[in-house]
Amino acid sequence: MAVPPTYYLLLSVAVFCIGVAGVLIRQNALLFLMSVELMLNAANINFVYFSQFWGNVTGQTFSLFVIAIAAAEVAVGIGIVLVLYRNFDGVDVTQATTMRW
Amino acid sequence: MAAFDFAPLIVLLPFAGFLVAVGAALTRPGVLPKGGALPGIAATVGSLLLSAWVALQVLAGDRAAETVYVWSAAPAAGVPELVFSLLLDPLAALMLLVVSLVALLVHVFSLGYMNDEGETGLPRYYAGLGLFTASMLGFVVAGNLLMAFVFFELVGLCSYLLIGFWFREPGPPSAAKKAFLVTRFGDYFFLVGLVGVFATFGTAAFAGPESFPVLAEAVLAGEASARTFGFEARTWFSVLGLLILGGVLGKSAQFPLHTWLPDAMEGPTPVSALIHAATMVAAGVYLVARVYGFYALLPTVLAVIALVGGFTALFAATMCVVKREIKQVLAYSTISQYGYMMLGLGAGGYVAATFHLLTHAMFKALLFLGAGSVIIAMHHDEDMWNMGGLREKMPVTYYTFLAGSLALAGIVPFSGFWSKDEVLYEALIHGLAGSPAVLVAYAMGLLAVLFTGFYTFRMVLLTFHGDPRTETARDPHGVGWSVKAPLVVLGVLATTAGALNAVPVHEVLGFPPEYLHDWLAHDGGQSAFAALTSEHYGELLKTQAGYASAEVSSVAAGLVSLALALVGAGAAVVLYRGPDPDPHTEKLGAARTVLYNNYYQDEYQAWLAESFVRPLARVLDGVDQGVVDGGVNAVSSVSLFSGRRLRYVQTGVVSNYAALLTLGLTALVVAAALVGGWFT
Amino acid sequence: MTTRPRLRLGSHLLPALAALALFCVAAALVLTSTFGASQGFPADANVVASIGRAMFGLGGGDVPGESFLVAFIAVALLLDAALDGSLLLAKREEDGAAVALLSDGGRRLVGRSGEEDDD
Amino acid sequence: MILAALMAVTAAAALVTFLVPDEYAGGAAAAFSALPLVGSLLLWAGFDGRGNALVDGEVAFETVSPWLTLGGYEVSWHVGLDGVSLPLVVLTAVLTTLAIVSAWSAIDERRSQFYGLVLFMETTLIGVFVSLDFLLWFVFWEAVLVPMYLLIGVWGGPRRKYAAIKFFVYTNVASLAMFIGFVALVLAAPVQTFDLPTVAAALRNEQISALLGLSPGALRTAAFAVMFVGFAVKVPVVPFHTWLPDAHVEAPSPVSVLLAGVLLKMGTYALLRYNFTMLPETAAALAVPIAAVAVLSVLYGAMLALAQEDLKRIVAYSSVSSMGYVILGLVAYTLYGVGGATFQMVAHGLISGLMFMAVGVIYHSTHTRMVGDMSGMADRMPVTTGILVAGAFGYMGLPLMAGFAGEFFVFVGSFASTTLPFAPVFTATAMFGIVVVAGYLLLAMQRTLFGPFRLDTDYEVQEAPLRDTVPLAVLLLCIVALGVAPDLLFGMIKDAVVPILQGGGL
Repeated sequence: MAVPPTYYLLLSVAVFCIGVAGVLIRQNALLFLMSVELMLNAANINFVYFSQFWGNVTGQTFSLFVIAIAAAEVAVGIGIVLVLYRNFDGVDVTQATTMRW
Repeated sequence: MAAFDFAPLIVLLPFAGFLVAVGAALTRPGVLPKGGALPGIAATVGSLLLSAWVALQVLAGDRAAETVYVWSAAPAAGVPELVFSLLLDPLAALMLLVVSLVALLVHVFSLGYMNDEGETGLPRYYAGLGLFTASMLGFVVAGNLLMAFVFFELVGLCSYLLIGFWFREPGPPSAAKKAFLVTRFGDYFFLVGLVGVFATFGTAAFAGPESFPVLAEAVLAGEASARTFGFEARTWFSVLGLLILGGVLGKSAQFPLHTWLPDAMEGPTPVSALIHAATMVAAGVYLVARVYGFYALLPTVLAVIALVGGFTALFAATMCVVKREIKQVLAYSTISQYGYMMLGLGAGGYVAATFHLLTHAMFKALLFLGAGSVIIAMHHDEDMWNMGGLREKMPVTYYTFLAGSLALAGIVPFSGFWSKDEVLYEALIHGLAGSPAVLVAYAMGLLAVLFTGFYTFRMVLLTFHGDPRTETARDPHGVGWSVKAPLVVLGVLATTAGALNAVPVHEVLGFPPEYLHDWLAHDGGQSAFAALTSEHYGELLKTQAGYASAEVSSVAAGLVSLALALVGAGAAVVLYRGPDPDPHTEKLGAARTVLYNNYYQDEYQAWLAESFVRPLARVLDGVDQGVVDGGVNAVSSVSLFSGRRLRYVQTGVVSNYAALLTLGLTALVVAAALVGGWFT
Repeated sequence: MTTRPRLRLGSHLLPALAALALFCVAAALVLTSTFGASQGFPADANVVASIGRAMFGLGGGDVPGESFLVAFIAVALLLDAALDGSLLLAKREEDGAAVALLSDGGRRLVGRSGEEDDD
Repeated sequence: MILAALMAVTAAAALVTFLVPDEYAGGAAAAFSALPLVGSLLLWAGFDGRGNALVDGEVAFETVSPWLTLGGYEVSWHVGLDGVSLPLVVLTAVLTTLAIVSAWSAIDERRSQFYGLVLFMETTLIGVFVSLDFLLWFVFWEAVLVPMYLLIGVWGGPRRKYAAIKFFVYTNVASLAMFIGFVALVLAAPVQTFDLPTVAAALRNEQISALLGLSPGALRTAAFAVMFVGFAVKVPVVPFHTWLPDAHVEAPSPVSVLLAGVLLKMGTYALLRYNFTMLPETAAALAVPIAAVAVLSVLYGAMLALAQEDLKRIVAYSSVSSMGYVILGLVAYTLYGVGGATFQMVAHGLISGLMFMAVGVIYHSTHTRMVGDMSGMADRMPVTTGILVAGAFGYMGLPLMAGFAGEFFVFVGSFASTTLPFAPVFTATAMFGIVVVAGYLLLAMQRTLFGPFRLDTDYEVQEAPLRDTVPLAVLLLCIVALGVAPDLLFGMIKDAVVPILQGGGL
């Protein structure tokens, strides 16, 4: 008996919402990046499961791409964090408000 | 019809002179000898000769009313065509002669007044004179009201340019502005009237069966219809007549629009002689005479014309009494004399007014040119109290000036007597026969004769008699032939022109014939022009305006006015003779102050312009900037303000944006679910 | 000084309610949805080989899939660009040389927080 | 095709001018602008249209090719000329060339961009006047704003940003209103196209359906009102005029020439094409309020001009005044009224162009435009003064100059109007403007040009060079030529106006 789709989806939603909560609560840019990883992986769970569900490898292949893009995102993200630190003397995202108003 | 074929050249020759002078002004100075005077003189000689030829042709019985240029063609039926047309009839031919003759003489005189005095900008001066002559001649031959208005305005432009000739001084530009503005105010009414004539009759032609005076007559007789905008026909025509009269009052300097003319004396004296005495100012009166067939239908308007004329004649004459500057005396005297012409027209004396127009052009041009000669001699000092004793030094000027003065004062047998007398006679006979307004106007005109005699001889005595009162007057500057020749020509004409129409003499002796009456009375056998004759006008005055004639001897009436003129002149001689006359008018006290300040007419008009209109404009400007533009800026400031407040939504904190995104997504999903019924 | 994670409670946690709300909504959706039967992979299928074939667009894998060659190349380029971009961002502007994070030993960070304490 | 070629050549000239180095840009732009000028004069010479393009006329140089379909509504590239639009195309070409020549002195930075934008604007202006499809027309109508915004905002005076944004936003909001009004009419009318002649025929001759809860009659009235307001901003009609003085004061003189000379005419041209051609009954029903704002514009604009101290503001407000006559002529709905209004557009374009150009020449010498800062300029700049005086008299409506012809036609037409109640009263009141205009122009001339020479700025004043005075003289010649022979243009205008009036009136 296979695990019903609802379970996978609930897991994925939970992981995604934990990622969202991380973005909402924390102020550290590095933790932001980690939270974003969580959200991406929530998507990956869905991809992989539905790949199996439809009997098609497209979903799995796509999850590989997502991982690759997550790597790219982290690379750029860390670069931005670096600049953020340099310009605002910290990695607190709430400090970087120069461009408002 | 040979002469008539060349008639457009009468206008175009001086215009060519204008173009030559403009060209000279634009190239290097001195490119033309005499500063461009010679082309102007040649052109006016040509115009004069052609005018004479035209006059001969008219005398032979020819008349012409022909379209020379279609200004705006009619693309559909029932739409008026706007054309320029020539109307050559006795009145126009007479006026052509007068205008081209005076223009020629003034051109010649300018050689002495402007060239010999070393003025700069002479091409500009002669360009102005040329354009003026062309425009004035164009006005005279105009065959419809539109063309008349066109040239009416153009002579106003030339007047502006020539009054302001000495633009580097503060006075002339201001006077030029005032002259144009006041006449423009009159022209406004003229233009409304002109447009109204088009709207009412669909044409503005002067002559022919389709002309508007003829149509108006037919409408009043019930034989035709016109669009009268809900008014009774005669009422509406009277409104139109009064509107056109507005232009006349402005141009002919009649009360209350007379104030510009004395200021216009800031211009060069030959200009004053040509424009502000003999020709342009006559344009208004000429216009009334030109459409007399229209005015003769409207007794109310005629009464207004007569009253305005009589009042202006008296009113202006009183102001002359106290003036110090010779040109000011002549300016107010000009206003007064045009008042007589208006009186004559209003009283039904079409021929009389035309006659006075003719003689006045001669003697007033003469007086202005004489004054110009005196001014040259006095090194451009115009104050009569600085003159005196010039009689011996400049006899030609003295005798011609005296001839002009006698004509102005109305002393027999000089020309002014005959024409002024005839105007007053016409006013008397029509006034006595049941037209009280005309009678009142007559009384004012008669009283003005007394003043005229007085101020004329006061001027002559102060200028030429007695001992010289200043060094300049003891040793005046000499004048050349170019000054004297025009004076002599005009002097002869001012003395003799009365013979054209010596009505009292004719009444007593049956001789000489009343040339001018005959000239203006007949249509030369061409019935198309019957509506433009004084015979026809007399008919209209009787049947339409209800003018009757009382039986009064013209000799008796003439004697009354002659007696008054002599009394006035005699009073002046008594008061101002002797080597060193006293300034008697200063004894008048407060009355003199009022007179010297022109009844404060200038003051109230200047007050209207300076203290009413301009502050009103400033208030409106404030309203515009504050309220209208303020409203616009208020609308924009609403968006600016709300934008300034709303931007605080953008905190710049990533977490806030993320929270909003999350909440937004949640809300959207919930909304979509509720609408889509996913939870059922 | 040693630190260990502490759970800080307080109003800064309030935004998490939004995440919670999202979870509730999504969970409700998931729970109310119905799914068909899972197809699954064939029992003897070589899934990894199929993924590789799909990724390079070779075709013929045991499990059906689409060709991702273009996406693969695009992602490769993207990674390359991201790497270069991160390097560019990390560079110091003055000398153009890549320098390590906290090259000043974190002194400025410390100094800045010290200033804040004075406020 | 020839119109497309004309516009393509102008647009190409604009592009090339952008690339020309600054020092040659002026000459190149003048040479390029001669192409559309010659082209438009050739169009004039070869004009064979009859009647009105929107009312069953034979349209000259017509091209139609389908462009796209929007929700079942056909949009096409439909261009052509009739007696109303050709004079405005010629006016545009003439004024652009002269403005470019007059900019040689006035503009001394970013020249190639300046001239490029001017030529680009000429392209769009020609597009406005030749388009016979609503959406095509609207594209050009909006496109005109862009170069004008930049020309004011980049090369303008101290408050250029304020003026440019005010101009842009004000006219753009107005365009939006107008767009909504017209599209509503098209949706309600029994047509499936934005082709103007088709729409005009439907609106003039057929019933329209209700829309948005408005009955057909109410829809016509509402659309007319919204479109009138939209165009009134452009004209501008009091009380929507306040952007104009600001824009004129800040814009450099050559731009003012085009703004007053051509851009304002877009508003009255559109009023004629849309409101008064397509909705004549509604126009007649609303005649009294429209005539009232026209008279108000004339007198109020003139009074405001009297209060100004800045020469450019004087001319700007007098433009408001003069455009009031155009509105009066349109609402009179007679041959001389509508035709005279169209003629007055051209006449005012030339005369106000001349005035702004002459003020610019004086400003270039004195570096001030304030009336109180100078006097006696005639002493130092006689030729410029002479032309300025002539132009001012043209503005005052001196006979035998174009302004008089336009105003006189309008007055004759509006006095005799049967559409407009109390037409003589409105006309006579509006005509008083000719006195006020004489008042403020004569006063300003007396104070600045005449009297003893005085200048409160530290500049050496001498006669302007030929390259400044020749454009002035050319304009003056055009003004006099049109005043003496108005039928040069008025003939074709009358021909194009008659069909609109459905055989009515003077």
